[in-house]
This record gives sequence, C-alpha cells and structure tokens, in this order.
Amino acid sequence: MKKNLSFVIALVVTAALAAVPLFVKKDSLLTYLCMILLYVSLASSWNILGGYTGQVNLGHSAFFGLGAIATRLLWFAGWNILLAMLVGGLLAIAFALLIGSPAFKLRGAYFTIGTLALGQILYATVGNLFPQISSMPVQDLISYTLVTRYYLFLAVALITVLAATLVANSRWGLGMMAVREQEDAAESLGVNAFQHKLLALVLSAFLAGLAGGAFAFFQIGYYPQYPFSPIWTLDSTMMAYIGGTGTILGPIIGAIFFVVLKEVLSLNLAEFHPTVFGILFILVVLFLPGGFMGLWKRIKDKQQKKRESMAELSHP
Amino acid sequence: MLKLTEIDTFYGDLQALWGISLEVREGEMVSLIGPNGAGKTTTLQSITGLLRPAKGSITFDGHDLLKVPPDKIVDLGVSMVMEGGRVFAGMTVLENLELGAYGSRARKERFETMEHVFKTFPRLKERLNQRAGTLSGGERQMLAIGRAMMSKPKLLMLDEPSFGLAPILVDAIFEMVKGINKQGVTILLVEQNVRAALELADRAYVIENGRIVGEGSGEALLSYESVRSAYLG
Amino acid sequence: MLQPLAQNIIYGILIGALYGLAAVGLSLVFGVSKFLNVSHGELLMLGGYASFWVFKLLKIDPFLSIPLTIIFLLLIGFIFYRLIFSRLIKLEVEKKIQNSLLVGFGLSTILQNVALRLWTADDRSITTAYSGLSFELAGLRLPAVRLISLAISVVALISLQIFLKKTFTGKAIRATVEDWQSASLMGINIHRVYLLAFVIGCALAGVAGTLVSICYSIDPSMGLNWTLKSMVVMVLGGLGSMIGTFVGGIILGVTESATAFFIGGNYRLIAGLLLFLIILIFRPQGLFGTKEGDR
Amino acid sequence: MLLQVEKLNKAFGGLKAVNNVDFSIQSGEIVGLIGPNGSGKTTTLNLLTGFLKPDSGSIMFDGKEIAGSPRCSMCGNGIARTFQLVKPFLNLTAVQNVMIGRTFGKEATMNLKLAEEDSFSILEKVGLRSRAYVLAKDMTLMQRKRLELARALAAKPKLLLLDELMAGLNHAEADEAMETIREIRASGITILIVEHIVKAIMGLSDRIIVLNMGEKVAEGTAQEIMYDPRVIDVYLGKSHA
Amino acid sequence: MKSKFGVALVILLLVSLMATSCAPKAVETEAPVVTEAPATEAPAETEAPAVTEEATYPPAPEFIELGSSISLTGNFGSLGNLILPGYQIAVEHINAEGGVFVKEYNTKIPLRLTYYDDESDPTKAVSKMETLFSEHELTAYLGGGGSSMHAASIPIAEKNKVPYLGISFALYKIHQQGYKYLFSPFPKSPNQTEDVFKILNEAIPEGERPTKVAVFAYNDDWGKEWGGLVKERAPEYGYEIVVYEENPVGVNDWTAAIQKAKAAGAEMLLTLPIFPDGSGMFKTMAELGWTPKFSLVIRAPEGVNWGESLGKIGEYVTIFPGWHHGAKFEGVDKLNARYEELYGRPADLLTGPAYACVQILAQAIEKAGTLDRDVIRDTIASGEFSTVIGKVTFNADGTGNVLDPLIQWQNGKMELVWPAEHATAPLIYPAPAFEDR
Repeated sequence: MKKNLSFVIALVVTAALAAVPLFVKKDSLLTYLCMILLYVSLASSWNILGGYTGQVNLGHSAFFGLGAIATRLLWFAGWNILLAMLVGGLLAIAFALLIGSPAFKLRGAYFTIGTLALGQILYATVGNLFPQISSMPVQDLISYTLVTRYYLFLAVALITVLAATLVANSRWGLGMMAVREQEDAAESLGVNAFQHKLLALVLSAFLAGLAGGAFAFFQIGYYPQYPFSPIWTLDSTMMAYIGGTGTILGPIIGAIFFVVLKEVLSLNLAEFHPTVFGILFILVVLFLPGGFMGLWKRIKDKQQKKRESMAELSHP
Repeated sequence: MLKLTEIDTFYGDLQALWGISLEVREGEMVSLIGPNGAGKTTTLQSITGLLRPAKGSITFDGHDLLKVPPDKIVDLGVSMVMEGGRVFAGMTVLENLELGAYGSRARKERFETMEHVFKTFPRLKERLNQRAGTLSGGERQMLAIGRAMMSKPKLLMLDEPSFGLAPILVDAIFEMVKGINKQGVTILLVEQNVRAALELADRAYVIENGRIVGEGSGEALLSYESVRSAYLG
Repeated sequence: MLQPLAQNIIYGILIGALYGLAAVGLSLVFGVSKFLNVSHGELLMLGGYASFWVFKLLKIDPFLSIPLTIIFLLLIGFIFYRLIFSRLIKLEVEKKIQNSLLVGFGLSTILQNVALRLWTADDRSITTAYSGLSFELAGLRLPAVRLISLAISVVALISLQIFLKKTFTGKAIRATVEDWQSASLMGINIHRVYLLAFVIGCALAGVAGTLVSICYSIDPSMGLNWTLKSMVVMVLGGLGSMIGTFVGGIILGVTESATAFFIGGNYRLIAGLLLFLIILIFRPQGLFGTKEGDR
Repeated sequence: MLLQVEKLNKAFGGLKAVNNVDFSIQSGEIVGLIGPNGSGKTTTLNLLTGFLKPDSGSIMFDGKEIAGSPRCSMCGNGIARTFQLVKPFLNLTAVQNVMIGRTFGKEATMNLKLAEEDSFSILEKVGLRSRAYVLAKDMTLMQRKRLELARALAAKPKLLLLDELMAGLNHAEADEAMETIREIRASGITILIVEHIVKAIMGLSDRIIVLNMGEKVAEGTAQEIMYDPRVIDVYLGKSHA
Repeated sequence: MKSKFGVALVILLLVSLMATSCAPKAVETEAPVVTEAPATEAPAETEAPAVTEEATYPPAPEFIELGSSISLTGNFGSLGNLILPGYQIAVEHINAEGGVFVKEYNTKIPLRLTYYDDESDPTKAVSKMETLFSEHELTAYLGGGGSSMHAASIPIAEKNKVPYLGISFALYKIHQQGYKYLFSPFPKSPNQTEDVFKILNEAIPEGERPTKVAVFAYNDDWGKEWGGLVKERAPEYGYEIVVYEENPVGVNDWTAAIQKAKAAGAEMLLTLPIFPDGSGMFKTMAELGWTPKFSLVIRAPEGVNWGESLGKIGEYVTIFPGWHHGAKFEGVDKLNARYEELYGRPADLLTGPAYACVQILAQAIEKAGTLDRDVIRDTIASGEFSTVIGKVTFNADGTGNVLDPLIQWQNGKMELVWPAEHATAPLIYPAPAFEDR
C-alpha cells in the first residue's frame, strides 16, 4: 500500500521531469536543472558507499573524472555517446577494483584520508597527462542542443536513484547496512564485509562514471582535470549529509537544497554566499545529525509518541 | 566520609546502577564484590565523575560530589586506580608520578610525597626514568597505586588491583594496600578475588545486577553462604 | 651531477621543514582530541595573510611579526573551538573524526570565501631586503630566508617539545593523548587540554603560514593543498610523535625535490602522495609511530 | 560428536590466553564454559568463531576442520554467536536486524519476503514481536540481548555460542532468558554458553567446563563443579590474609 | 541539548523562509529581461520593411552591447587588471564623440561594456560568457587575459556566433580549430619564438651571444606549444637548448630546474611563468646564484607588481608584451594622457592592445553599417584598421598582423628596446649578476 504510493509518486515526478523541456525554454534555467540532476546522481552514488556501507570516501571525484575522460575521448573519436559512457562507467569500475583491496585495508579516518589522497593523485596525474583544454569541435558546437543533455542527465539520475533503491532494498543492501553498523556482528552472521564494501564501491564508481560521461557530453570546453577536482567529492558528500546519509531521498533532497540554496544565496548575497553556505553546513552537521531525513524522522517519532500517549490517556 | 544515596547511573541509554547506596567511614577499608558486569566499576566511576549519575546524591567530606567538576574531585582527596592500572605507557615512571600530583593541593608537596611513595614501592625509584610501557605487570600496578598516592588522597579506590597478576604478586599488592590503609588512607576496594577482598576489608558490600544485595563485616560475609552462592549458586 | 643533487636535497629539506611544521599542529590536535581539522590549511593561510599585511601596512619584518601572528591565531583558534569544535567532544571517536572533518570543510569554505573577498584571489608574497641573499658553503648555496625559516621551525618544534616534556600542562596534554580517562582521574581538566591543544595547533599553522608567505606565496585557495600535505606528513611520521612528524615533513620535502630532479617537476606532487599511500597500506602506524594505527 | 576441540593454543605476546585446551560437545547438549575474568573464555569463543586464528590445535565441527577459517564463513558452517558486549545493528529496526541473520546465515534465503516473515516469527519467540519496527538503539539492554539472540537464531545454526548472555540481567530476566534457551535447545540447536558465574547456568547446563588462566581445570555436571575445591579456589581465591 | 536543537531549527527555518521569500524575487529580476526582449525586438522586425520607405529608420538600440568575462583576481588577475582599463578608456573616448555611427539606424550609438570577474577559473568564465549572452543583446565579446582563459571562452562565442576580440594570449593552437568569430590583434607563439632569436642575432655580435639556452616551460596548452616551437627554432638560429624543464602551473618551486640550468652553464633563460611562479623562480635564481645573461620572461613581469615585489632581483628581464606606451602610433598620446590621469603612469603593456580591440570593433561596425553580428565578423576579417598598436589586418585563422616589440625592465621601469625605430632605451646585455646589482 505504502510502497505503491511511493511508486506512483516517483512515476509522477519522473513524468514531470521528462516534460520540463516542453515548458522551460530558457537555457539558463535548463542548465540549472541539469546541474541538480548531475548532483543527484553524484550524491546518490556516493551515498551507496558512504551512506549505506559507512565508508566515507573522499575520492569520489576520481570515478566521476574517469567516466568523463573516457567518454570524452571516445565520443570525440566518433563513438556513440551512450556506448562511450558505458565504457566510462566500466573504466571507473576497473579503477575501483584496482584500489578496493588496498583501500579497504584502511579503517575509519585512514580510509577517508587515503581515498582523499588517491583522488588527488588522479587529479594531478590527469593534469600532467592531459594538460590541454578539451573543446568541442566547431561542427559539434553548431549542433549543440541543451535538451538532449538534459534528458541524458535525467536518465543517469534515474538510473542512479533506481539502482540505489534496488540495492538498498535487497539482501546486499541489508548486508551493507550491517557492515556499516557493526562489522564484527555482521561477519559473525555470515556477511562478508570486504565483498559488500567492494560491491558498494564498484556500484558507486560505475554510477559516478556514468555521471561523468554525461558531464563530458554536456560541457563545451573544460580541462580534463576538472572533473577530478576534489570539489566534486566535497559537494556530493555535503549534499548527502545535509539530506541524510543512508536514505534514498536524502541525497536527492540534499542536492536540490544545495544547488537551489547556493543559487538563491548567490543572487541575494552576491559574493559572500559561500560563507553563509558554510555556516549553514556547519549548523546542519552540529545540530541535525541525520540531515533533513533524520529531522523528518524525529518529528514523525515525536508525533507517534504523542499519539501513543494520547491513546493511553483515553484508555485508562 | 563517603556516602552514596540511591544513585542511578546510565551507560548511554542503558541503566547500569539502580539505587545504589553505600557508605565508607574514615580510616576504613571497604570492599565491593560481585560478578562481572554487576556494576562495581560503574559505581567507582560515578564517584570520580567519569560518569554522572542521573539520580541520587554522593557526598564526600561534606562536599556534594555531583556539583564538583571531575577535575576538582581529586583535589578533594578522592583518587582512583582503574582496572589494569592504566599507566601512561609512553611516559616515564617519574612523569607518571608527577601527573599523580597534578592537582594544586598535591603539587606543592610532590617531592615529599614522592619520597613517601618510594618507601612503599622501592622498585619505582629504581625504574624512575624508564618508560612505563616497559614495566612488568606488577610494577605497573605499583606505579598506578603510587601515582594515585601522589595526589595525597583521603580516599583511595582500587579497581581489581589483582587482575592479571601472578599469585605471588597479588599477595604483595594486597600487603601494600593494607599498609596504605594503616597509614590512615581510607580504601574502597573492588576485587574479584572474593576471599582476599573479604579478609582484608573491615566491611563489604555485595553488588549484583546494579543493585546492592548484601552488606556486612568482611568476616561475616565470608562465612555467609549467599556470597558463595552469588558466584557458584 | 652530485653537487646539484646535494643542493636540491638541501632545498627539499628546507621546504620539508615547512611541511613538518604545518603537520605538527594538525597532528597535535588530532592526537589529543581526535579532531581531524581539515581547515588547518586555511588557518595557515590566515597566518600568511596576517604577516603579509603587517609587513605591507606597518612595514614590520615578517620574522619579527611572528609573535603577532601567533596571538592572532590563538584567538581565532579559541573562537573556533568554543563556537564549533567544543560541541563535538562528547561524540565517540569514529563519529568525532567524521564530524570534525565535515565541520572543517564548512569552515574552510567560509575562510576561503572571506579571504577571497577581503584580499582578492591574487597571489601575495613577501619580499624583504634580504630576499635572494644566500651563503655559500662548500660550493652549496644556503638561502638566507629559508635558513631562517628552518631555524624558526626548529625553534618552534623544540619549544613545543620542551613544553610537552617539561611543564605540568605539557605533561597533562601527553597524558590525555595516551588515556583521557586516566588523565581525568589525575585531576586534569581534559576539556581545557583539548582547547589548549587546539589553539596551539592553530598557532603552529599560523607560524607555518608566515614562513610560507616569505619563502613562497599565499592565496585564498592554498588551504586544501596544505591540509592535504599536513595529513600526509602526519600519517607519514606516525601519530603522536612530534619529532617523527617533523622528520616526516622533511622526508616528504626531499622526496618531492628528488622526484623533481630525477623525473621532472610534473611528478613531484604525485610522488609524495604515492609514498604516502604505500606507507598507509604497509605501515599504517607511520614511519616513527609505535602504536597500532587503526584508530 | 558435533564439536571436537583438541590442543587449542593461543598466545598474545608472552601471555598464553588459551593453553592446550581440549573439549567436545555432543549434538543437543547445553554446555557451560565458565571461569573468572581473564581465564580465556572469550578467547576460546573467538577462536571457535574465527575472530581469532589459533596458534595451533584443531577444531573439528560437524566432521570438518574449521580452525582458522575466516569468521564470515563460520555462520555458513553452522556456528552462530552472540557478543559479551551486545553488538546490535543500532540504526536498523529489530526486524531488519533479524533479517540479516536470516539472509546471510546457514540456509540463507534470497527471498526478502520470506526472510521478513521468518524474522517476525523468530522475534515472536524471543518476545520482541511488538518491537519489530523499533530501532535497536532505542531498546533496553534486555531487549538488545534478546534481539541478538533472535539474530543468531535466524542464522539457523547447529551450534549457538552465547557469550555472557546473563550478565547484567536481574533474576526475573535471567529466568526468562533461561527459559528461552531451553526452548531453543528443544528446537534441536546445540548450545555452548559462556558465563562468569556458575550460578547463572547451573540449572541449564548438562555439563560445565571450567577454565582458569587459559587452562581447563575441571569438567562435569553443575553439582560436581559447585563443590569441586579447585573451582572454589578459582572463584573465591586462596586466602591472602 | 533540546534548546540547542531548537536554535538550529529556528535558524534553518529562517533561512528557508529567506530562501522562499527570495525565490520569487529572483524570478522578478529575470522577468523584465524575458518580457522586454520581444518588445524591443518586435518593433525592429515589424518596422524593418519600413526601411524601404526612404528616410525612415528603425529606432536605434540604446547601446551597442559589449560583454567581457575577465580575470580581475586569481592567477590571471594581474593581466585582467591591465586589459580592462584599455577597454574602458576606449569606450569612454568613443562615447565622448557620441558613439559609433551605424548606417542601419542612421545615428550614433554609444558603446556599453558589461564585464564579470571570472576569478581566473575557466569554468566560471564559461558560465559568465553564457550569462552575458543570455542577459544582453551582445554585439561582440571582448576577451580576458591568459591563454587558458581564452581557450575556455572562445568556444562559447563560436557557439553563440558572436565576434570575439581577445589579446594577451599567444596560444596559436586556438586559431587552428576553425573558429570563425575569433580575432586576436596580438603576437602569437610562432612570432615570439622566432623574434627572440632574430633580435639577439641582430643586436649582439657573434661570439658574445648567449647560445646555451635553458627553457622553463609549463605543462599546459601554451607552455607545450611554446616550448615545442623554441626547441624547433633554436638550432636554426645557432642556439643550443641545454636544459628543458616542465612544471605544472602553480607549483612554484623551480629549484631543480635552476640547478640543472646552472650546472649546464646555461646563459639564456626562456620562460613564461604566471606571476607567483615567476617571482618565486627569480628569488630562487638569486639564492642559487645563477644569472642568465639574457632572460625572456613572458607573462609574469608584465604587471607593475613585478618591480614592486622583486626590486633588483627582477631587473633586466625582457618581455614580448605586444605593445608599449612608447610606440609611436596615432592615438597613443591620448591614451597615455588619460591613463596617467587615472593611474598615475603611462598606459601599461596590455592596455594598448585592449584599447585597439575596441577601436577595431568600432571601425568595423561603422564600415558594416549594421549591428548584424555576421556582417561585422566579415568586415573585421577583411578590413584594415588603424589603431594605437599600428595598422592591423587579420589572417584567415584570426591572428592579427601586428608589431611585436621587445621590452626590458630597467631601473624599475619597462623600456621599449626593440625595434629600434620605436625604442625608448637600448637593450642592456649581458645582465649583471644578482650579487652585483
């Protein structure tokens, strides 16, 4: 009953999003929606490893960047864009498998610092190997349409959210959460912690790689190093935390809140908007553990308790 | 001297103590015995301020300990040796002892106190500049007790001083504890070696599941069947 | 070939000392309170700007203005601790590391933005009358400014070491690092120790920032890079050992310089990070650490 | 013979935590493993469940050598455990906690619907049916212990290892727990129960093994153990006065 | 605990309130642009046929809109801050005469320049370029400073089909991508890398020439192109490259490179650092005691802060800036006078070419007689323009045919030292050792 309702809501939202380009003709607004969708993909894919499996990964941009660079090169070489994106995703998986075993030897803060360093290594290496800007060829520029990009971002975001939902509600998802909550207990029940972490990493990497591919298709000119920038990781992490890690809706809400708030702040506060944003973020971390989803849950719990105590009163 | 009245203490969300009341009079040696997880350590930690009871009162020498910040409790003359001693392994024996006299009251007289401690534990003087981590188990326990003595306590609380020690050392440690008590320091002892604890103590409390279930003089309890049954049934 | 290499290694040591100094502050804070303060690099930047403006506006020599920088950073540290970090101390270790990390990101966003707006994105550096001066020793050049910087780093480190080893307060800090519960039983106010360690860490970052502004240059976005370097050095040297951390910084500096010399400047950053990852995986307690390093 | 342990050894540094311990458990038994603090009970348990690798010795379980197998394979072998300091999945609901046991243990099912139904009935058994949707972190110690028991049961073990299940429970709660354990045995599961005090399990165990300083000092029925002078010395200590 | 939570809640509520109350405002500010755009366009379209009736012209737009995304802060900020005044003064001078005469409207229309600071971030530059296009009826873009910034911006101009005039980038590669709307009246890498050897061979007798060359390049677009060309050209003119070092931009530690140059006995330095790297490089050179007899340092010393921050260490370096205020062309005096008024010194190196961009545009619009961007583009491509940097024509790839003067820092000032007919001072060679300054 409840599941059906959320399914219907999801369907309606998807349909609405698909219809957006019919009504929105302004490029700047559409670009803006593209960014939200991109961030939904990034934050949701980060959340699979960081939220559901509890491994705070600060090298997420590496996967995003790998997807972007592979897609861009293949696409320029004449490949079909979807095929190129798939290869981008697979490249991200290959890298995830490569680093998985050494990375998961590290625990807690060490994993976090280690992944941050890994991301930086890739960032610097790509900067060295591909120092030149990647500009769309003139003939592609002429045929450039934003609507195509919008639908691609929408598709990637849908795939990501769908994949996250499926995994979260599967046996694997249960295992991941068990690993996050209590690795010893999980292992004692037969959950292979390493396998689950690796699976989460691979899935997270693949989805981030796809998002990178969409970005490569979207951006007219950029330095190949740019998608590897730690900014992408930090932004996705912040979004997931603001919305609520370990939930499906959290990163989505976080991404929307993040992008919209940033835009609103930058329109109204001009140049000091990152400051206000930083303050807000700190407030969320300090006072809203569990992000917006956590807050929502607490409000619901309180109401529940009130209802229960009311019920008790009426049945003395 | 020390009086706990009806205290309830929680570990996070979990209640560990239910209405514990006990009293230690000046100069006494009191034992607190009970099985694993009964709440002995929790009781001591509630007194030192490491944990704060949710309910009840603790008074020491007329001070309400619940209103004293944890770092000032030592200054009042309450000192505790935690289970396993917990010496600062990376620091030298001397530094460990100095830290024992961190409180402002004890710091002024730390040199005299240290000489006094050396009399009780001559081994420590030999190892003065060695890192505490390199000491043997028995020496560590001595250091832990010596360190606690450095604060010039009126009440010394010991949590399982015999834990993990060879029997011969256990005897030695208990001798030293007895000696300290004779010097006029009141002692509250938590010990799993029930017989030794009861023989040493003037009085004892039996604690089970976070509640006091028995109280009496050491000898009385020793012969009291319920103590044996608390362990063996 | 040998002489240029030796010269190059000297420069590696000189910059390594700055890495070390920056990392010592971070390491101290992490060791005592388990706050992984990722806005450490931004604190360094603040220190750099403080010296720069004092030099530019009041014409006070940057080396002489270090006490002012220290006071400034102590104040900043005090405010940040009271407003923000003190709210995290009750959390369990893992959560504390994670949340301090996140809060740090927020702080670094704020500090970067404020610096950008106050002082523009331009690179700044301090050039004194004696910049460029150097002594020659056995055919090797020893640059004056960097030598003084090295000396100041060493003095800062030794003062810290003396403070930690000889004073009661310093011992209290070390005791808290080892076992905060025991420390608390000694009558040590551990909250005060946390605060103290935090502000000392900030002050060290400030000193490092001053030296960076003299030897290199500063700009509002420099923070992340220095935070990362500090974290690398902190792990490299091993947690809990100040001297180890400092030596770790020098090792990183020399590694980078040697890489630039033998392979090329493009790879210096990567070589340092790779060294870090290798050590993290095979010796997580660091080169000089003794404790098991999984906390 | 379900479990046969021979010459099991484990040392930490110089300390022999488990020293040449032999014992065995028959199918359908409830065996108690007791001893004072630091006697090696929990180490033994950790060796049996793969949390520690033995230095030497053999552990035959159900006709298979399992010494040194990875800990996540133990559940598949048919051994489940609870923890001395309870380790529930705090931010998951009770039913999710149990489902993890059901979907990963022995006879693990991929069918989440089925797993959920089974989990409800297991929660019913331990008396937590009404708390199925409560997060583990909002539960009392007693409830957490029951939850951990339910989780282990959901893994359908042949041998269930209970580590100080009774610690911290009051008399009434302990009695309830003993009743539950008897029911579990009745359903055909063999149980090894580790306890600090003999009393807690004397009415329960068919046989009791006593450890001290890493060595086995006695074995027998509860009555035999209670009056064994070696055991009394172990527990109450020799006189030191 | 509860109260703290409450406080946070209140703050969040306030912010979300602020967000919601501001959101409609944001739409409002955008709304006029949307509604007015057709309003201004509509008359133009409907009245267009009226042109056939003589003497009636469509109402002229209020301004000829020029847009620029320019780095005023960050790595390229020192360049942007020299370029922007050039644009502004040129606009001011042209508007002082009523603007540009456009035949289509039979009236003079003033110019209006809208610019954004892109903070030396190429991605920001891209978004600023798009914003300029969507928020204003642009006639042309004026570029910012620095090759990588241009490389990011130009595709946007091309996509939007708006003429783009940019200076302060020597990157040649951009011109080979087939962009039709790009024009740059500025010397390019092929000119610079050839001219330096030509000038040295003309100015210095054989035997005294600094034939051992050290090249400190960057691992980026321009660095690689420039370094490659130097390697190619040096042997042709009798020079040997003894050290070739590459660093990523912003790694301001050149110790290893300097060491190698010193060890190899290099006599000449060719490099193109951004400001912080350049100043770090010269401080280290002084410390290590390596003084090249001749240094060509493109980019870093182009701003006045080079002299201010380096003092004697920064003396004697030479630059190919594209222009100098001593150049003897028409209009230079007027520019210098105005610049002096505003900034207390004669026009800076990049100010002239920037000024010229606006001159070229104004002349092209007047020739074209319309604000149609495609017509203007064609006019720029085919015409000859007379500016403060001399006569300018453009090649098919958008590069300009312009003079490439050499400048040297002497006594804290930049002196034009080549070509001889424009020179304000003779070239000082060899440069005295750092210790002896």
